Amino acid sequence: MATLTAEPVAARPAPQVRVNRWDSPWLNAKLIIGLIMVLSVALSGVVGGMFWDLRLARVGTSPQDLPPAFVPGGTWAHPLGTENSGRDMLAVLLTGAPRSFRIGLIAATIGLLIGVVLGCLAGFLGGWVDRLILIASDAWITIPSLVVLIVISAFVRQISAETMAVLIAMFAWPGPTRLIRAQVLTLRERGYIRMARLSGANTFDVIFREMMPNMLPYIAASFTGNVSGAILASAGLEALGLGPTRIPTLGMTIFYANQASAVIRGMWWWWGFPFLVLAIIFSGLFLIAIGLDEVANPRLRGLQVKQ
Amino acid sequence: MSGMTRGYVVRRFLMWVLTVWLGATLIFAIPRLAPGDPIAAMVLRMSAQGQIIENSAELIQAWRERFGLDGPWYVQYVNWLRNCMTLDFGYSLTQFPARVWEMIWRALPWTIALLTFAVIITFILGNLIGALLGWRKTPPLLRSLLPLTLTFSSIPPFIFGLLLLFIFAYTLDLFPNQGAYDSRNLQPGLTVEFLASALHHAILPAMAIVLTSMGGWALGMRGMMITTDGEDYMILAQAKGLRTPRLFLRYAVRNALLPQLTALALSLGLIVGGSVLIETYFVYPGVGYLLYYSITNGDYTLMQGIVFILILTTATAVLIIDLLYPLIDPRITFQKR
Amino acid sequence: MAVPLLDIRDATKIYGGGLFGGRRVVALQGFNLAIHEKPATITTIAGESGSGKTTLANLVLGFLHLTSGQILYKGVDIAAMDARQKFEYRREVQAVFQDPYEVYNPFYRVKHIFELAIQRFRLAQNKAEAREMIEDALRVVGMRGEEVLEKYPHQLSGGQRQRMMVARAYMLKPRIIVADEPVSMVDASLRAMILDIMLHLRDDYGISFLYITHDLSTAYQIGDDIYVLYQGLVAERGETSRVIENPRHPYVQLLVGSIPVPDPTVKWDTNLRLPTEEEMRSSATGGCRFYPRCPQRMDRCLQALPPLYSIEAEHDAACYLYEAQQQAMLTGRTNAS
Amino acid sequence: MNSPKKRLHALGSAIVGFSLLLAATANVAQAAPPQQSVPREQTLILDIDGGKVITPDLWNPLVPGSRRDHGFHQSMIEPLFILNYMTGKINPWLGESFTPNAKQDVWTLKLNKNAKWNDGKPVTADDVVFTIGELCLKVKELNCHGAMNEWVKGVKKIDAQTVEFTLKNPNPRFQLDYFSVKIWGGINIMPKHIWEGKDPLTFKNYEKGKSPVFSGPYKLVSFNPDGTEFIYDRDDNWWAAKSGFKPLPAPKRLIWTWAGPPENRVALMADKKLDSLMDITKGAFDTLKAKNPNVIAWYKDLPYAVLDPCSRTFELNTTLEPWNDPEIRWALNYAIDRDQIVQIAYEGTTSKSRIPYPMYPPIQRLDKLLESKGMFEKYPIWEHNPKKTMEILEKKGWKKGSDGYYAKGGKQLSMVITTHEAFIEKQRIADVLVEQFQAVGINASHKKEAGQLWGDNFAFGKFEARMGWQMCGSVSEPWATLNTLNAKWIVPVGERANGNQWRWKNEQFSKIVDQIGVLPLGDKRIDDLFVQAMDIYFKELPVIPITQAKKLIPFDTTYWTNWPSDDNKYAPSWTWWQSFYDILVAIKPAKKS
Repeated sequence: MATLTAEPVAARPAPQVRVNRWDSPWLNAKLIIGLIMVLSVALSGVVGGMFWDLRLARVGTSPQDLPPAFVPGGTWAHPLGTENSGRDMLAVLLTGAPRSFRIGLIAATIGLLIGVVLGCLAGFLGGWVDRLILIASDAWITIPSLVVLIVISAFVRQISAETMAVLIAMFAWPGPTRLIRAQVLTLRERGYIRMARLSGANTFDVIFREMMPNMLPYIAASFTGNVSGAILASAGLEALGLGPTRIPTLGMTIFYANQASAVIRGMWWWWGFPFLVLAIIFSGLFLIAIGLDEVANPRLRGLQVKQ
Repeated sequence: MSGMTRGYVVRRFLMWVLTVWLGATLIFAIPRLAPGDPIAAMVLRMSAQGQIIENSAELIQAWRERFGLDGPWYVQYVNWLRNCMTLDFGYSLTQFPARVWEMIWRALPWTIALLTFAVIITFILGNLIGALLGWRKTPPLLRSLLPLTLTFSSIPPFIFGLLLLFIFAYTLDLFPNQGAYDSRNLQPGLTVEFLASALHHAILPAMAIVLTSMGGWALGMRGMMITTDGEDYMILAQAKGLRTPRLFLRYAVRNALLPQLTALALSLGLIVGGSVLIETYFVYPGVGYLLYYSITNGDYTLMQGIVFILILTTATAVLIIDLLYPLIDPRITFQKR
Repeated sequence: MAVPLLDIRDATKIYGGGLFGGRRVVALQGFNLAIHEKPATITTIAGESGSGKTTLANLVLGFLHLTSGQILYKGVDIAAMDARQKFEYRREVQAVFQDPYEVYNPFYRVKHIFELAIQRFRLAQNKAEAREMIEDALRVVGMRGEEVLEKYPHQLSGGQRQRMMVARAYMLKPRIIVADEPVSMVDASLRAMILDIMLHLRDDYGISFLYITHDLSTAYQIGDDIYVLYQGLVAERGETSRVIENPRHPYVQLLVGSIPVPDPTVKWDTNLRLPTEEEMRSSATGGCRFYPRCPQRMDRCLQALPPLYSIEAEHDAACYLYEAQQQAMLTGRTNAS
Repeated sequence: MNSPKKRLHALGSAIVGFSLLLAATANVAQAAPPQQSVPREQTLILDIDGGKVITPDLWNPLVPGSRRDHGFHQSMIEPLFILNYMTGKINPWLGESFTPNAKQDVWTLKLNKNAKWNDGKPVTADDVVFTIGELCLKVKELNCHGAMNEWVKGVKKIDAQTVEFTLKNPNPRFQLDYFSVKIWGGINIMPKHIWEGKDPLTFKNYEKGKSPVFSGPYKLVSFNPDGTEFIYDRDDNWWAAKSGFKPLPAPKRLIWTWAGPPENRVALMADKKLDSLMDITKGAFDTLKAKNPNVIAWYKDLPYAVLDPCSRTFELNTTLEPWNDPEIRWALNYAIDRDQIVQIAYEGTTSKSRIPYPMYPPIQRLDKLLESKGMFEKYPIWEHNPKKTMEILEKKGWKKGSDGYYAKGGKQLSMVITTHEAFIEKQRIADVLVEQFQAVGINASHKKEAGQLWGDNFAFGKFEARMGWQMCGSVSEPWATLNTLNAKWIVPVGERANGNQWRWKNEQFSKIVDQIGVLPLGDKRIDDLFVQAMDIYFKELPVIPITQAKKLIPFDTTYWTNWPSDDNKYAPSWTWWQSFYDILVAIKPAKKS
């Protein structure tokens, strides 16, 4: 048996990827562009506040119904125009967008966290815990959120954007719970989970080090959808009276535009700009989700490099 | 492979019962947690405008008795569960003497027709886009263009529906702007004219639903595809030299689609609830509007009736899919470890 | 005699059953086995699919729990171990699995399988020491760290992956390696190499193996003792050479007879017909499970399970054919003593 | 069938087909489009105001589920009398006269002797006695029970056309409040021969293909099962036309339709597919006018809109610190810039208020009266003067902190203004108020509440400040609005109040209100008492008048002319009120056919 160690290994054709410390999956273009898009929305309020008076987002601070500056009738005093309560659209976007995004982010994160915890519990423990969680999430998902929120709104005075995000999260967990549970159930049987166990991994390791990275595509996709969903849901809640109203969020701005027949009046800037920002948030998150896939699934990368 | 055992069916059925029961209990409890009294509100509404009624307490009591809301909560609860079992939810609180079931029944067929139509298209399109996005052999051009279709889902449906109306109904005049069929000239029936008119009226609202909601499906499907892609049977199938379209549909899509079916079943309630804006903007008859009306007007009997139907259908759909699952997907078994 | 390293006593595993558990499947019944610390041995567990051999592997590795019976490690029941004992058991009983791809987490570079274990079992003080350990282990299987460690699992060949698994098991310096079909998915040249490594580890490092396979030819090559399982029961056991050269149980005879030449590349079970579901079910109810397929079946085989009869030293078979022989041998032995 | 997509597709078509079939058969029972078609120029198409009619086959107007504004009480159920908003006079319709005795507690109703139900039977005293005595008084759950039970002791037939009502207490407004369409509608008379022996609570009053029996100039022809469209055809045998009491309305056919969101309705009207709309925004009106130049409104120019009877008021819970202090309430009033509210919240379509009344001609007289008494100099309610606000606050011990807000004893001066979630108009006022209060250092905020909750919080006194219209009541005389502040309604916070939910207590004011309450309408003494009451009201200012309510109601003159307007104010523009009969008999076809 002495020959064994000396025996040359029949080397396969040259590996497809150079092995390089800087070949980090985290440094891919999609991820970075997505992050830039999302961050630019998140930080627009802070940066925007340095060169634009954000108080112009309040009612009656500007002339009403002005079109954007680059359209006849517009003025550079209000580059993106104004709406019918005398709010400056630029200020509205600079204050509303980060707030909308924050609400979406908090709500989706909490929803996802609850989903991860419950989904893992259900998938791992099985038995009656699993059944209980399934029953609860299946029953909860059909109860119209509006009914519950009306009840809640009766008990709260004035709530912050963060509290509103938490309220939205109350309805954002059953989806992720089901998703994570299903994933845990399939992943649980994977060879690498057993191998990890044999390497002395505890349950925490198994969930967070072994399983979670492989669930990233799902989680990221679900997260992207939930952020958008939560932003839209927050508009619904604000219309219903929950949440702060002095300075509108994106959803609320569109809601106001709708109430004032902006579409038929031809005030496209009123709903169009918020649309655009929502689309940027969504696309940014989507790019991040795609980027994360490559992190989570090295096969994707490997093949792309080969091409 | 005998994935399905009698025990599994029994267990799954028990879960169905518990889910429906829990949903029914929640929907019984939640309105009762709300402050305020729907009956009092109703009595106030009834009084002539600009008038003050002095004996409102007496009227409130009379109505409370009529709706069986005067007993202690457990009596009401038992009555409610019995109503659930017989699907008889009594009178509507605000539309007395209309019966809840009669109101639901009037709206239900349209909801089923429009939503099924739209949801199936959404599901197919969304999953197809998602599948193509998650498929490595998708042409790069297609792959970079497809995500654009997803941005629709970041737009609030209420204004999206309006934009569709604005473009296709008001400006281009291609589609009618309201209703489920031409009710001024046609009688519902199995005639070509009626069906054509119904279809013509359904296209815009269906489009609004499809475009705003397919993004969610696509995102989910994309995730499934990407993981499916790495599975052994995919590698095996590729190794066998199967042609790409066949590989795509039979192996990748098929296996990735299964979890999406459960999600579809679970989202039934959300879809109905979410269709209210469509029903409002396109003046389309349906349960969504009824649900919204019942919630905002405090018509709890109507609301409970609709929500219970939703719970029942959702739970049943999930049950059916769970029972069919092992038959479709042999990888899944229900053996207890 | 010293306490065996691993002592499996009357191990029985039944799936299902219980209130809603559905049909019971007996996967392993009354299984006994002992592995001693010295000398290190390779014990083969052979059998076709459904024979219970993988169940046994999972039981020993602690992935499944016994329905009845005991598994003792160094005299301690693994079901009753405290945390420290469990930790030690985890490290000292390792495994190599059949599928060399499944066992790598696709998210990580392959070094993850080494690093995780080093970290968890606190095998190294620092990175350099860890690296040295890994390189050392890789050398045993003829690999070099810089060639493979930074790669992702899909960038390695099946053989490379499997050798790394063996290296990993070796690195942990276990007492026992459960090798569950370690060579069934690698090609012939690598098969020989891995089997060689196993022998090498047994002889030079004193590591015992529980070698689980459906392939009698490889068992014949490296095995010390063999247990041939049929539907959860031991059909025949003994020293590998005796059992394979001179099989006694009709089932084992059938198995061995179907090996045309002692060529490891030829599969031996090609002509064997797997029992149908129905046969499995009927045979599980009582009596000899091989009865439906047995060329030498007798009526009494249906009445009760035949126990293991001793045929010669270190050679038993569970067949009534050898009842008399055992009697004779026992008497002979008695006479001799 | 080897791909899941195809399979789903087939499944999908099957389900859709099945559902359409279901829809077709389930609804076939109720819907039948009219047999004959009527040309557009003889058809009047109007907007249903209150959303779709959820129970379209319910034609019993006495039960809570009934809807009446889809042409039901505008073309089939006739009122006894109609109040003319412009003159304050009550005009006869089914009723010829309704006169009280000197004590105002016995009222005698005389019906028009020509009045007939549309099945040919005469409208008689028996119908009135049956409706009031047998239905309203005896059946608690009916709409009309509350009001009738409160006032009516007995009702008896004198002769075929005469009915005598005996009241429990004197009520000079018995006719005005309940039988003359003061606001929206009134208590109506049902044909006894149809209703007798029916359970009035479950009687739907509808038989497939038949119009319900009422006395109006139109008969129901059909409606669609979704409750979005109702078609009525003219009854050429209408009693009022035959007897020469009123001309036969010109439109041969009425269509009431619910067209959904404002955009849709505006688009329809721009397309000349609708002849009028319920209230729309100024922006929508501008768009509409640009697309259809035939569209007119009450005024030719801003504010365009006609007044709504419920003026908009900023209301405070007067049991709460510091709003229980009249001086603080005045401080708030000085902070309010009504012109800005008109400009921003209404885009100029209304005018500001200084009294909580709608400024119809009879009320304008009262306003002039107050002016002539120097009330508005004594109480400069329109003065926007933030400096005065701050002076008052500082005099009361409030100090402005570094955060820009007033505080006293560590407590910030804050205020939550609540509004009804469905009423964007009041929300927009509240948004402007918030900025105006913020500007003087009051941390005001605005919270919308679901309708029922908002109403309950009001009744139970669980509110701080609100933007509402709850002093609504008077349109031609001063009492009803004053009575909303009567101390007799006050109940403790936490109990349901039927009136004076602001819980403002002033015995002297209430005494004056009670005095007015028993004087006959038009009594000379009322003016003097009114001025006294308003003096107290202005001094205390429990509810702050903000603006007039507006209804921007466009009419299309393409097919129909002689719509009511400021130049031709024979009636207010409401198409959804029971007083619509006045418009119906007045409008004329634009072209001679």
